[in-house]
Amino acid sequence: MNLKLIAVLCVVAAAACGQDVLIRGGKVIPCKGAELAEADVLVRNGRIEAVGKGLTTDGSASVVDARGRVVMPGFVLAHTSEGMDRTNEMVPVTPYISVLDGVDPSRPFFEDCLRDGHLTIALMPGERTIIGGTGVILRPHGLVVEDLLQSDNAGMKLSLIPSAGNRAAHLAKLRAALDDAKQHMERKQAESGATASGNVRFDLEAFQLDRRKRELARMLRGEIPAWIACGTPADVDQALRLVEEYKLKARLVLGGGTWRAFPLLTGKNMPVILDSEFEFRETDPETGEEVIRNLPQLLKKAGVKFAVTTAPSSLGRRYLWYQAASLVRAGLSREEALAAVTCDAADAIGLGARKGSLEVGKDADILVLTDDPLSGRAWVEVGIIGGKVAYERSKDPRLTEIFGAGK
Amino acid sequence: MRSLVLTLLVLPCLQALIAAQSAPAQRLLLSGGHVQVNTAEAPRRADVLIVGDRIEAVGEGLKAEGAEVCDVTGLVIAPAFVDAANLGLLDESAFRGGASDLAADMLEAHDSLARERLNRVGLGFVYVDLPLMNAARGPVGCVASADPTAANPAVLERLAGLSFGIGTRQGGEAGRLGRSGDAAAVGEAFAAARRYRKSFEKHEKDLKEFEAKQAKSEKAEKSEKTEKPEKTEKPEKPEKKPLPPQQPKTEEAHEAVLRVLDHKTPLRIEAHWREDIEAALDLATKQGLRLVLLGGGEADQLADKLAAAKACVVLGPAQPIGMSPLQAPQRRANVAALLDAAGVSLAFMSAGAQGYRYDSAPLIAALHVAEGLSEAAALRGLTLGAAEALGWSGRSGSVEAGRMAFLQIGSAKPSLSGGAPVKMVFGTRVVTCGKKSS
Amino acid sequence: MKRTLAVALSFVFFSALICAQSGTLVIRAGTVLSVSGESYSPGAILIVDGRIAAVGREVAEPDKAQVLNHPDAVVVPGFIDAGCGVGARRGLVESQRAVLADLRMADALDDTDPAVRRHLAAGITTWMLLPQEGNLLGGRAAVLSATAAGALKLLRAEAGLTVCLRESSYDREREPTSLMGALALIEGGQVAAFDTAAANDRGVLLACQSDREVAVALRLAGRAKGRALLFTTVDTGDSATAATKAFSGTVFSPVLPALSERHRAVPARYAAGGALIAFSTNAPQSPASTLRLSAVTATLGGLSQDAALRALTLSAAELLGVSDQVGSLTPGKQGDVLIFTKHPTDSRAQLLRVVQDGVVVTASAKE
Amino acid sequence: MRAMQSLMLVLVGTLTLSAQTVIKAAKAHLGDGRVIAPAWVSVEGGRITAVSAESLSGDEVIDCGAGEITPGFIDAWSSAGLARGDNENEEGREVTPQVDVAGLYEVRHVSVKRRLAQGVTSLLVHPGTRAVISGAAIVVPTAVDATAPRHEGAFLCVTLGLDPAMGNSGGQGGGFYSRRPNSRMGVVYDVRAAFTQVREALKSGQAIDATLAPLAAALKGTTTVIWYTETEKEIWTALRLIEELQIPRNICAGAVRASAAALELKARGVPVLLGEQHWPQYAQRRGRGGLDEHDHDHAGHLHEVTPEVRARLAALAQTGMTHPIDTSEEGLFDLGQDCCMAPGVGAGVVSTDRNRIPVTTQARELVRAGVLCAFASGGDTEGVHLIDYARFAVRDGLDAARALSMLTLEPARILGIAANKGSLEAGKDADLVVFNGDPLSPGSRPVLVMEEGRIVVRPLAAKGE
Repeated sequence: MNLKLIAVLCVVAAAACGQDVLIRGGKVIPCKGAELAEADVLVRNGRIEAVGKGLTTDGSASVVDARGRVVMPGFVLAHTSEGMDRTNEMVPVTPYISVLDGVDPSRPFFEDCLRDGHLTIALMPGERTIIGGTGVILRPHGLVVEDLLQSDNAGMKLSLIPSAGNRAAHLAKLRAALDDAKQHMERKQAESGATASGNVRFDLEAFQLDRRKRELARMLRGEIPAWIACGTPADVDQALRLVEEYKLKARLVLGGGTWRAFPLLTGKNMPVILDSEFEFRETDPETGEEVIRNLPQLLKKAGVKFAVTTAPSSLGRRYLWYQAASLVRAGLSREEALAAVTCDAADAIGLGARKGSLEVGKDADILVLTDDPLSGRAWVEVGIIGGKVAYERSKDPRLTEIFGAGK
Repeated sequence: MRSLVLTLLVLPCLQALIAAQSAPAQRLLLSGGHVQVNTAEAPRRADVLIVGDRIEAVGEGLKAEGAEVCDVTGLVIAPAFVDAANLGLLDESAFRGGASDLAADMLEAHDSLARERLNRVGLGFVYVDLPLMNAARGPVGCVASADPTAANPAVLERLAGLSFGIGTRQGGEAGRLGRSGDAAAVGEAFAAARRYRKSFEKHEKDLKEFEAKQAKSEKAEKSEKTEKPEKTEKPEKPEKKPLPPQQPKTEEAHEAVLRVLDHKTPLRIEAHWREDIEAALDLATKQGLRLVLLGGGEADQLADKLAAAKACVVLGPAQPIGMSPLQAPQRRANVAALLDAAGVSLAFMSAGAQGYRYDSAPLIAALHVAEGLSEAAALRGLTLGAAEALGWSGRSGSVEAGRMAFLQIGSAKPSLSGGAPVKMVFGTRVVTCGKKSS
Repeated sequence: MKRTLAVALSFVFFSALICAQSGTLVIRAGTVLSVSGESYSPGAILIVDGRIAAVGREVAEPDKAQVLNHPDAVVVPGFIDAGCGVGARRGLVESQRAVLADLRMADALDDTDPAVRRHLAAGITTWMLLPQEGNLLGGRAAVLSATAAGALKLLRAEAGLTVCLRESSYDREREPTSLMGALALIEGGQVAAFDTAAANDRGVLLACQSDREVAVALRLAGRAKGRALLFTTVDTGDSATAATKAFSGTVFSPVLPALSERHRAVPARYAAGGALIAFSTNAPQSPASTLRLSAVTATLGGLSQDAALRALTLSAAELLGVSDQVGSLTPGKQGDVLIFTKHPTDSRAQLLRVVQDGVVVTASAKE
Repeated sequence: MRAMQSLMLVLVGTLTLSAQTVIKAAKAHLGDGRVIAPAWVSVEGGRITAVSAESLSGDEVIDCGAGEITPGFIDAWSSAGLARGDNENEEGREVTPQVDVAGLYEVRHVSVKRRLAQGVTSLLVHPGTRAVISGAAIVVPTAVDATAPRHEGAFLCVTLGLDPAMGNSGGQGGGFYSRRPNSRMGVVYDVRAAFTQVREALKSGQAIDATLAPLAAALKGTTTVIWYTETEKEIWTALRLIEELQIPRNICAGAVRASAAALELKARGVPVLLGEQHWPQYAQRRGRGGLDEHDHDHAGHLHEVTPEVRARLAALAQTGMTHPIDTSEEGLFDLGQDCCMAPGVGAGVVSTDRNRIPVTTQARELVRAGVLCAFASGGDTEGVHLIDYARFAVRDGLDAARALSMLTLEPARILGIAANKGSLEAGKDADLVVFNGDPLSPGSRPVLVMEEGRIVVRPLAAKGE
């Protein structure tokens, strides 16, 4: 129980110093609405108070000078399994475990996320599983896991990619687990109805059983979303069938191989999160030549909004700004590319109301960049999380060591 | 039993719901062509009217209002070929181990290349089988159409049959594990299915009893309340409301076996050696079922018994490539000719044929002709024989009213020399062959 | 009743073999395809003492001659398998050294090998005996034919040195361990046997599997003065133009119907412009019927029927260097004749009879 | 039939052009640092005839609109075109100078087609790095069928470091060949032994065995020796061997930690080809034994405790939850300050493993030190675009013109093919790439690639193009 207590404590600590922050004079890219050449952003109590030209505050606000800089909302990393020592449990069906217990704040992944401007991270279990467990939404700044936490249950991770055995066996196990949870829910409803009056004997065994199935039951009731990983077009078919059959609130994490099933997603407004490689290479069986499928274009043609992920060990694909530039390279417009790493990504992980753009009332996760995000030369000058300055490049120990203080 | 039937209907129509996104036109008239009723007869001038997926009428000068007309003058309409066991429409994860039962769940979606290749050799629909994972009891096959325009594979029959294997288990240095216990395993599968049916029947009975008791106890409570409403009793421990009996879970594997026992789908047994074939025959006659024998290496030595039992033999290549312990020692290349001479009906399959692709059923039939089988018998095997092997005897294999509308339209009578048909007809959808898929 | 008929027929088969006496034989058929000359329909062939005496629309019929009449059959020369392991004592691969140039296949003949009879039954009357894969220089191939009595007859004792550039000949424990090493050794003059073989006219047989290996084979073929044969698979479609220029011919490993349309079309690409191609079964791993199946699949891939028949007969004979004795129905050549119901490259063609050295070897159930 | 929606870069057969072609674009980066805008390049007979800011006339004018022209990129150290796997390493002996990849290079190989689509028009292909002296490398175009490759310069590859020693059984092996190095010293010994044997033979006038001829050519200077040196330790060893064996022409290749040896390289005038990027992120971990980030253990980087952190610690203490400080002795540094282990809590003293600096950052230091250096893809077949190395170098502070020339003119000079490759100058080969924007901005991509006057890559008319 003390987890909740600590979380409350942190918020209280932050609000105590209810100091305003004014980011003045930068080129503002709100990601929703037009870009403003020289404008200010006022932040109060961790939320964006106002965005416009020539804002003034009473004396107590701390001012961030953004003249000649670019101000934009923090990048949103819509799906990753980094930052933990193992991405999956060995047992395929583990709905009761949570990523929260695997997060290791001291990993360089979080430090790099802060330095690269990935201010909201959806951390989910990996794909080598059938039901992987629940994920969390984190911020890359904080002392202990509770500081990093933004929402402790981002949803249940399912995978349709058959790692062991074939697809029918994989699906049979998945359906068995879902049906078992469904029957468990019906039995509990029937029991709770039956014992409306009179005392209830505490049944430890039932409690244990309940704890293992509670998250799955919450998913079946639609309280938490199901993140379904698909690797082939057939997996997308099965995912749509599962969503229909069990009435799930679902998000699809799509690998490149599913491009043939993109037209199926038209008009379903089901959040889609695309793998980090935007060019899917396959050999045409008839000609033997390698054919490159342009996944962003195919998704755009199917009218599907999507978010993108990163590949931490690759030279370029580990930065979300590089992924946005790659979307432009793939033929998308500047707005669509920036949206895919900010507001669309926030919608995809269910935080569209609070994150992803500089609008009044949203959380104050703001980046001050040295250059335009798509220019390829941008560094994060200042990173503001929840209205507080969390990162300053001038004080970044590693960069000053490598580039020297002058950079 | 009622609920059993209900679940059977829900799943296929769910499948059909997704498959029939673009509902094709309801009526189609193929006018101006010649029709070859079945592969034994010469083509004669006639039109074909198709409604839904069935042939409505075959005759001269048919007029059909509201039907889409497809002009096939100068072309010959013949029944489409059928492959009695095919692995081509499965997605690649199907070949990894795993306790999988249903081929219908393993079909490759969205990739029409395989189905286009089937069309190019005149194959209209195929029995999709899963490899026997070295066990006596195999997975549940399904019948799938080779219509490339269907968004995902159109499954014509979801539980289309169960393959058993007698003497097909391999292992050890001799390569063959013999057949002890195989026949028992098949018997056990039948017994389990019967127990499964009983459990449903028992549940039916319990439900009726429960409802009756429930109705009785409600009547008793109502009368009790009207007699003494004001007396406050000591709240004795409330008697737990009885829960309705829980319905047993439907298992499609048992459903498939039940369909075999109810003669809806044939009993398919793979056997190659003489003794294994005999064991299969005995099993079929004991259960009173018609046998469909797959493989049949030394079947020619039991040609008379097979003919007497009206069994159907599904043959692979005449000269199998690669050394496999399954090949029977006295296997003769002209096994097809000898079986045909004895009056056994034949069919052809490309499943498990090393060196042959999934669209090789017509080529395998042709190579049997090269070993002495008559061409008419080979063509019959690819149409009527295959229908028998799938348990569709009355429903396909020829161009007659009431039969399924799976037709191939070619410039001449279909021959096995590798000539591609011009068009394929799937119900009311006409597909031109030979175009390279995107 | 049916089974006894089958047993009786096989008895006839053995009897024909035993009393193979030299006599005269006349074959009349619907079509006679001589492959080298022109073809006749209807046509007839006269075979005297195991040699073809005359071919034409009609031939003189000596009085005591045995006559075969097949009014609607197609008669073609005996098939030639350009690469198999039939008729030899197997298991001669020695793994210590990669170079085994002095190993002669001619010394390992074994006519008790049952595969010989299976080859005859499938219409293959002549074949080249290749050493097993596994060594960079595997040894010297031989071309042999089966006599009517089932004995083996050496047509060419020395038919060229085999150089196997495939994956299977590299082993980490001996030199060379890679294709690069092999090329460096041979071009560096470190392999005397290759240089001597390249100098004489018996030629070099280069076995490859991928375009990279064909590129290396092209460089080695440049050094061989005599003939250079390429033994390859249908995966080397891209090197078709270069290979047909540099090599005197190409022998394909079995072309099976499992291949994609692109691979089935490769023999046709190699045969474009009249280059010589042939097929091989690499029996006993695959059955003897694979030879005709390869021709059928190649025609499905676009090769013309005549080019496919030529690849099974005359082209193969020219590549094996025995085109003076076998390969076509030309007077003076060995009396190897096959009688089919249809053109042999048609998948439905049934082999009615095989005549080897002028003697009817197989009798078919269907008269 | 579903319209195939894909930006498919069609490899147009070698489209032979009419006599004179002129390419017009918004800007042209000439390769030697100069930029002209607008730009016209006229090409005839496979060579560039004129480059100018004023319009040029020609039979066919290709207008690239807002596109920018750059010289064709040169990948100076790659194993593209050789099928991966053990086929590109000859392990029969450690010293196999006569091995030549020319016979094995396949221009149709998918790895070459990918490089061509990225704008790489010339490649240096080297044999594998399992042998000590692994053999000759070749420079080949990426679009022309190279069955008869043109060796613009002869190269001999020598591998230092642990690669040749990896997995050797140290002589007990049953094979006829038993002696193989299993340490760095053994590798250096083999190099020294081979070269000295040839030097003695040259001095005493004896005939040299044909297979050792490339070593003699290296000593005479007609062949350039490419030393595969991953870390700075290997670079120092290579420089010492060059000194000792007096080998006139040398290149260091595959260097991922060259900046540490920048001064020595400058002193000897040996050019460097930077290697494949292994550690892209800046946050490095000094774990136990210097293993890199993937070793999953916990000793980490440390931060000085700021007042704010101290307040947080106090708040936590009240809740009875102890703070997870790693007290294992290897993890701590005797800096005499309290420390806590959490990212981004505030400024702090940090210890970065000097030699783990990303390759793109080292380029800046090497350029400052005046070393001739270039980017190369190394063994990387994963397909990182060569231009991305230049883009990240610019982000790390290198100026744009120099970054682009590290893909064009610098590698040409290093490989000695600058006479007709590497820049847009009249008389040079017509190798050029047209981007649909600023080549160094990650949003742009190669739209057209011309190699020796032939347009070899032209995009399918993708929508909105």
